Amino acid sequence: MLLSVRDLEAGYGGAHVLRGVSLDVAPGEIVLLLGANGAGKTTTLRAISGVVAARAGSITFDGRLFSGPPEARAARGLGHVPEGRGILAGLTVAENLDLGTVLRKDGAAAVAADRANLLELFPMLKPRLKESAAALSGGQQQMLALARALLARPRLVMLDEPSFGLAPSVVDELLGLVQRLRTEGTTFLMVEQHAAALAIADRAYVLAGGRTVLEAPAAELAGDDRLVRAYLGAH
Amino acid sequence: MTDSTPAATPESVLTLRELAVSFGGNHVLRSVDLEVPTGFTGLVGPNGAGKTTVFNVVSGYVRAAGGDVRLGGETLIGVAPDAIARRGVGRTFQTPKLVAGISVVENVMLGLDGRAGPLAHLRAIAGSRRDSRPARERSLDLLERFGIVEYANEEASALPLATQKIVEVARALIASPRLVLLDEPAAGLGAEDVEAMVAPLVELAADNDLAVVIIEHDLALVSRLCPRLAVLHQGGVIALGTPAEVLAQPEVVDAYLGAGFAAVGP
Amino acid sequence: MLRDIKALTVVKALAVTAVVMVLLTLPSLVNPYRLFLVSLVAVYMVAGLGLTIIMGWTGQVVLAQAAFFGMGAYLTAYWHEWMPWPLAAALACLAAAAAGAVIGFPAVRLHGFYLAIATLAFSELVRRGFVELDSITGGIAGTDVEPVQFGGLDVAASQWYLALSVAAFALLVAWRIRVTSLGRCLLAVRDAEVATASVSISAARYKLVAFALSAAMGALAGAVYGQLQAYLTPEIFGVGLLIQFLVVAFVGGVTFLLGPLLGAIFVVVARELLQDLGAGQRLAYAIALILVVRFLPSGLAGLPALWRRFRTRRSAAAPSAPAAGEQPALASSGGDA
Amino acid sequence: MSEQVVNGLESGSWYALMALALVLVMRATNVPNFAMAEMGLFGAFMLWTLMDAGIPYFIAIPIALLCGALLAVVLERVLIRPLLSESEFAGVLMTIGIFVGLNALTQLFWGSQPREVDSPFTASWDVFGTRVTANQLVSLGLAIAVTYALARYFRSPGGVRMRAVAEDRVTPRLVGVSVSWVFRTAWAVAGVIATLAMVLQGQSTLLTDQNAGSMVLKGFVAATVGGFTSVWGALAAGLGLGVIENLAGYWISTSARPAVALLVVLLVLLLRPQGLFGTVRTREV
Amino acid sequence: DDKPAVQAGGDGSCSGVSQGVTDTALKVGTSLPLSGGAATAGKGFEAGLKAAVAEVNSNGGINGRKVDLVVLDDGFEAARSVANIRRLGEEEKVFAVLGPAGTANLPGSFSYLERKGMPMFAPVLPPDPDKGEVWLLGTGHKDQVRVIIDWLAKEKKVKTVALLTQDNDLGKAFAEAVDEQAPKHDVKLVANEKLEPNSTDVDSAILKLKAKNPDAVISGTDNAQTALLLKEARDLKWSTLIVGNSSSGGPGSPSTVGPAGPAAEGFISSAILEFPTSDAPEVQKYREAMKAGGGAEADNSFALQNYASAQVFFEIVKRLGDDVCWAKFRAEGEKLSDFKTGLIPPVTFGALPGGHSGTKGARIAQYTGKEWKALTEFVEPQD
Ligand SMILES: Nc1ncnc2c1ncn2[C@@H]1O[C@H](COP(=O)(O)OP(=O)(O)OP(=O)(O)O)[C@@H](O)[C@H]1O
Ligand SMILES: Nc1ncnc2c1ncn2[C@@H]1O[C@H](COP(=O)(O)OP(=O)(O)OP(=O)(O)O)[C@@H](O)[C@H]1O
Ligand SMILES: [Mg+2]
Ligand SMILES: [Mg+2]
Repeated sequence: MLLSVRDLEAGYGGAHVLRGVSLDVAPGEIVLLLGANGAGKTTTLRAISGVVAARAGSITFDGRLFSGPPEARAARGLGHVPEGRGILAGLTVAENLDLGTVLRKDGAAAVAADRANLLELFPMLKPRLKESAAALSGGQQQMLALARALLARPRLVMLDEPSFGLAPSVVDELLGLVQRLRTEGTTFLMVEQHAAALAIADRAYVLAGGRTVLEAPAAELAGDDRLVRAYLGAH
Repeated sequence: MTDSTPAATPESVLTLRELAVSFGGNHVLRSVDLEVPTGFTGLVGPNGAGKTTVFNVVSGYVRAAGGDVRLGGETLIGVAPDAIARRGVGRTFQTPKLVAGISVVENVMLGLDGRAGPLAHLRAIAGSRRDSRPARERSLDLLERFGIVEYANEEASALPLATQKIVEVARALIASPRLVLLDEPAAGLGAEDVEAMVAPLVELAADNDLAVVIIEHDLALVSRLCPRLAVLHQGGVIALGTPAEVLAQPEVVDAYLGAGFAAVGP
Repeated sequence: MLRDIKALTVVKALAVTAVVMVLLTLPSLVNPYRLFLVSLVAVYMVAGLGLTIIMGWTGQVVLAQAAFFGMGAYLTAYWHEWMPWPLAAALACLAAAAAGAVIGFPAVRLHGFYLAIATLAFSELVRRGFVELDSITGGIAGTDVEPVQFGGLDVAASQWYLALSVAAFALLVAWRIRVTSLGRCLLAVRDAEVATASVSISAARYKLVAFALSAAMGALAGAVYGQLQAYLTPEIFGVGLLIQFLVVAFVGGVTFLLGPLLGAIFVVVARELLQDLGAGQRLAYAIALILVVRFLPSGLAGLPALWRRFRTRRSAAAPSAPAAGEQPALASSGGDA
Repeated sequence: MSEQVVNGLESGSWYALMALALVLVMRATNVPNFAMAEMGLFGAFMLWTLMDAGIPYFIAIPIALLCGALLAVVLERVLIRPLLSESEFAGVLMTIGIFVGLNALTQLFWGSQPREVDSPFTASWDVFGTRVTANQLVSLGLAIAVTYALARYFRSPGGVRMRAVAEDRVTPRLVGVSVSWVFRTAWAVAGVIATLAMVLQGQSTLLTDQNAGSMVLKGFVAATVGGFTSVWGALAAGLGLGVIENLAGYWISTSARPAVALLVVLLVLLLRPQGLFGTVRTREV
Repeated sequence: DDKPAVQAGGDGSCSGVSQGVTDTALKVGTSLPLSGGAATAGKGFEAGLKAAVAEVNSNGGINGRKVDLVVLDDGFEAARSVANIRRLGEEEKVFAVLGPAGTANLPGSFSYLERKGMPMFAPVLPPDPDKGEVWLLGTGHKDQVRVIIDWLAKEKKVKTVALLTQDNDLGKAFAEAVDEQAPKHDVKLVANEKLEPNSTDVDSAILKLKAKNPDAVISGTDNAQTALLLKEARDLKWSTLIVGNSSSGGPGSPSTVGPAGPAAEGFISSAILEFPTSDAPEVQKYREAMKAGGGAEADNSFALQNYASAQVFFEIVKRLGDDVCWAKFRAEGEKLSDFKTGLIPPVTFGALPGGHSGTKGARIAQYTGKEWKALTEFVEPQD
């Protein structure tokens, strides 16, 4: 397993949100995390990346204990596109992208190539590179957040509702990209309510009340009308 | 349909005429013409088409470079945003903007507080409940209708995102506006949450002759909700009509839906 | 209000009665110096409440409270020559509120640190004004303040009842503001300024209201302070006093209604207790301040919440040791650009 | 009058340096550091102590700068960083606490006797009837050099990281930006710059425990007028402030001097809310 | 309690209210700036008092009463100074406040002292409020400057003077003195440039002074600013007479001449004390007391000043005999005449108005580059 979470508990101040989350992600998989509004999906991702402290349970990455500050976890190959995008409004679009290259050690040429590829994928960003990232529209910011995270070339990418605010055509392209990157060896853990996501995922976990209550192959879930209606937007 | 210049008809609540907006040299809206009658109107278009910008101009947050915005018969150009709200325009934001330090019900009450004049504030400070009691009751009522009354006394910042969005919709509705602008209200919501928000919205709109403009990338929802759909692209409305008509137009598919649309679309 | 009291448990009611009794009979319980200190607590609390309104609730970093405090002190002392003290104080508050609105008018366009520096500059300029206006203020040399004496009471007791009633009044007003529509509007300006216009709230107008309210509170405190101090010089109303007020407001917890009370107690009591340290007391005071901020970043009023969290965490952590390492949470809400 | 201008440029250089230190800390960690000058003063007093012990100026200077940096780094690590997830008010109050504490410590260690720093820059020249001293040239030169270096740095990847962290302390870490690195670097460099400012002031005048209070105020004024985001703006504002102060003393009255800095900042902000060289945030909704 | 003031008419009876005295102890207190902008002075004042108290106690106290000294720090802040005096009166219940400092801070306590009836002895150095409870020793800033001007006009034939002052009470006193005294000698004030207290930014003010080319510059600033004036004048090769007073010049001690270095040679200052370095027997006794009592270096004129004040205070208390109370203190104090300490000019008190300023004169001294030398005896300003 690339990522393995056992009985994870976490919360905010007095609010105990996660009460026992367990999940596994194998290398090269696309795993979906589903659950009702407020079930704790976002909190799970935050606990994995270290933004929220785990109060109990264990997280292992690559077979080793996963702990330390978020930057240390990022350095071990974790990418996280957070809920709310996390665009830095004080920086330009290009500078936001540059942040994604902090961990890249494979030379300027490789980085430049990746950058060009991602800009090809999100052409809207290209003419805006020198502008303040705050000026971007909601969907454009989402693209920027995705591009920035992918530019770091993480081994495991956690996407918190990547389709948020994206036009249908862009969602298509995004999901296509996820599939393509997976064939190149990248692993994905996605919180996503877009029905189309189920089509490209291998497995899915369902979260309820801060616990994992169900794990099943994605295809199986896709057939379960009740579940689809509960957790996925029809889109 | 693309270049029809709509005349102001009596039932049009909001009328945009040749609306233009630019930021620096970037002409985001070139000439937008749109009439919004009571009931639901959908506004879709690719990312960065200027949908949110249209809302920002109508609600006074962004200044138009040209053209006109009329609510009822009166122009909104040059009117301050809070005054526009007082004239009956409610709106939500693409990312919810609730007040973190107060409870959910108080957030909804806020929709009424701004209307209270200095005297009402003074009365309340002096201990009168004349205004606050009905305001609280109406707000709780509204939360009840949206099915989130159990959150009424929680701090707004601790709510899950979807609930925050619903609270914001309630806040936009509480002051009985004539026109409500909803910016991607369903994004990030699961099917059940969407239902919880939409059903009361439809009822309220019908009961109060409300005009609702809704920006939404969830086309199933838009198709279901809106008898009229406008597609914004390259600074203008490129298509206007029923969802079925509009979404079938090749230029809309090209600009907005993408090739894969057929595979997963409705 | 009556209803609220009814809702309290008997125990709470008794405790409140006891506290009120003690406050009312205080002059016969403690010596005049301690009475002076408690009066000082009341004065600092009122000035701090002004900061709670403008900074804690409205979120505007305004560093002009020392100036408004000084205006209250000087103007009340000056007008008191011609009219009863309460009227003089009320007029001084009005004048300070007007001054607050005047500086607020251009300042509502400023944000964050720019506002802080602009208002700090304003405050220091007002203090220089105190130096220049020597017909009212006595200039650099200073001016005596005519003591108010209520029939039959000595000066210290009179001052105490003055301070007590002003503090009670200010607290009551601040509480009513906080729980009513005006308070919600102010908080909205702080937490969601961009959204305010969409609900008909004019952020600029409410900032002005907050400026004026906060200035008036500062002036009210200053009016009583003049009585306690008995002699006013412009040097009193400098940056040092401002820092004092910031400590009052923030050590207590700047968003809490009772925060300024706790902060004022901290300032006065710490000063008193540290007095024995002689030349080391400034250092000790700084260390006390640093420790409070370090371990109670949201102020003394955050203690109960901290205690609750400590208890829940202990019970949560009890069954299995936290393997992922208990490191501080970075965010209470996600990164939201 | 030309001498007033030259003197103004000298004190303006110190203000500018202090402003740069403040801007650096602000841009990297979003903390308005009221203790900045006090930290620099500690370094300056270390210089005095070292020289008092017989160590030559040019050996003592790097040690003193290092001391200033070290102090800043330690205080940041121990007292500021734990408050990062708290409201920004906590950070402000903490720097005020540090300001008072350091001031008291300085007074306890070094007393409040003014001290003389024997700088080697004692030369002075007559340039077209105006006296120009070596101290003045050194001050101005260093201010410009530091500004140039910082301007370069802010555009480099490291600078981008700093600005990112100042704005949001969570998201940048998700892509691997080390907050500790950013904080340590920013505070260390700011400590050096602040020490430089206080040393330059001390060696041109006298070193007293009272030097820091007005320095930090002037630094903030310059940084604010400069717009907080622009280092060249901070330099221009610092120099301008020094010159305007002196000219106001010359033309109006020296008793007006203290008010001038305040009036300038008030007027500038009322006319241009984002400072002279600042930029406005583009989009809010 | 604010007891009705003892209407000390001076009949010498002890019927009124009093405090701080037992058969074996006399409690006195003071409030000093031990921290903040005037800490050097404050610590010096404290050391002088402590030495005097230790000395008197080691000799068995005053009439068998040991003196108990309470020192409070006010950080040179008016508000804390006021609070401290009240604390001394109500909480510590001292008999008298002895040698507190703060020209601008102390007047805030006068009305309290008056209500209470408690004496404040030898505060440094507020203007005389003419109140029965307040006793001044040490010639005020204003009279010192008047003496300086007399001397400059007579001995140095000075025709024009300029002032460099702080923008506060100190500076104000200097300006008033020049206004009063200069016309008497046909001396013209050609400039008065002001400095921010505590600021070391003095260059522009000095350039302005130099432009007016006065015969003498009188400095009403602090020690650091006066030292900077000396240094800058030397750098500018500007030879004019530079004069300070007991506060800005610190005559007898290195407060100003130390930091000014070689530039201090020839610096002139008025003095209201003997020099701490003098070998007069009383000063030697002072230095021994300082050594025994611990505290700051004995060459500190601040310490000497309060040590001297304490001698006068102890003398009055001694004359009270067994009955120590406020009413009698005032009566006895006002009888003190031509009392010589050898440290300050002879002390004479009398009835109000005016009688509570115990010394009047000042002397002029000069720094030779190595040490301070008195140029005149203690003289009073010309009326
Ligand atoms: N900053 C916070 N402080 C306190 N409670 C919080 C905070 N953020 C989230 N919560 C609570 O934690 C619970 C889980 O929230 P989380 O955001 O993880 O849910 P989610 O499954 O991602 O929901 P959504 O689909 O709405 O994004 C919710 O009940 C929410 O109220
Ligand atoms: N204040 C501004 N400054 C500069 N550019 C802006 C500003 N506001 C909007 N824009 C630009 O205008 C265009 C339209 O933005 P808008 O937010 O209206 O798009 P949108 O249709 O709502 O897109 P999305 O579906 O992604 O939210 C975008 O390219 C955006 O970058
Ligand atoms: Mg979520
Ligand atoms: Mg949008």
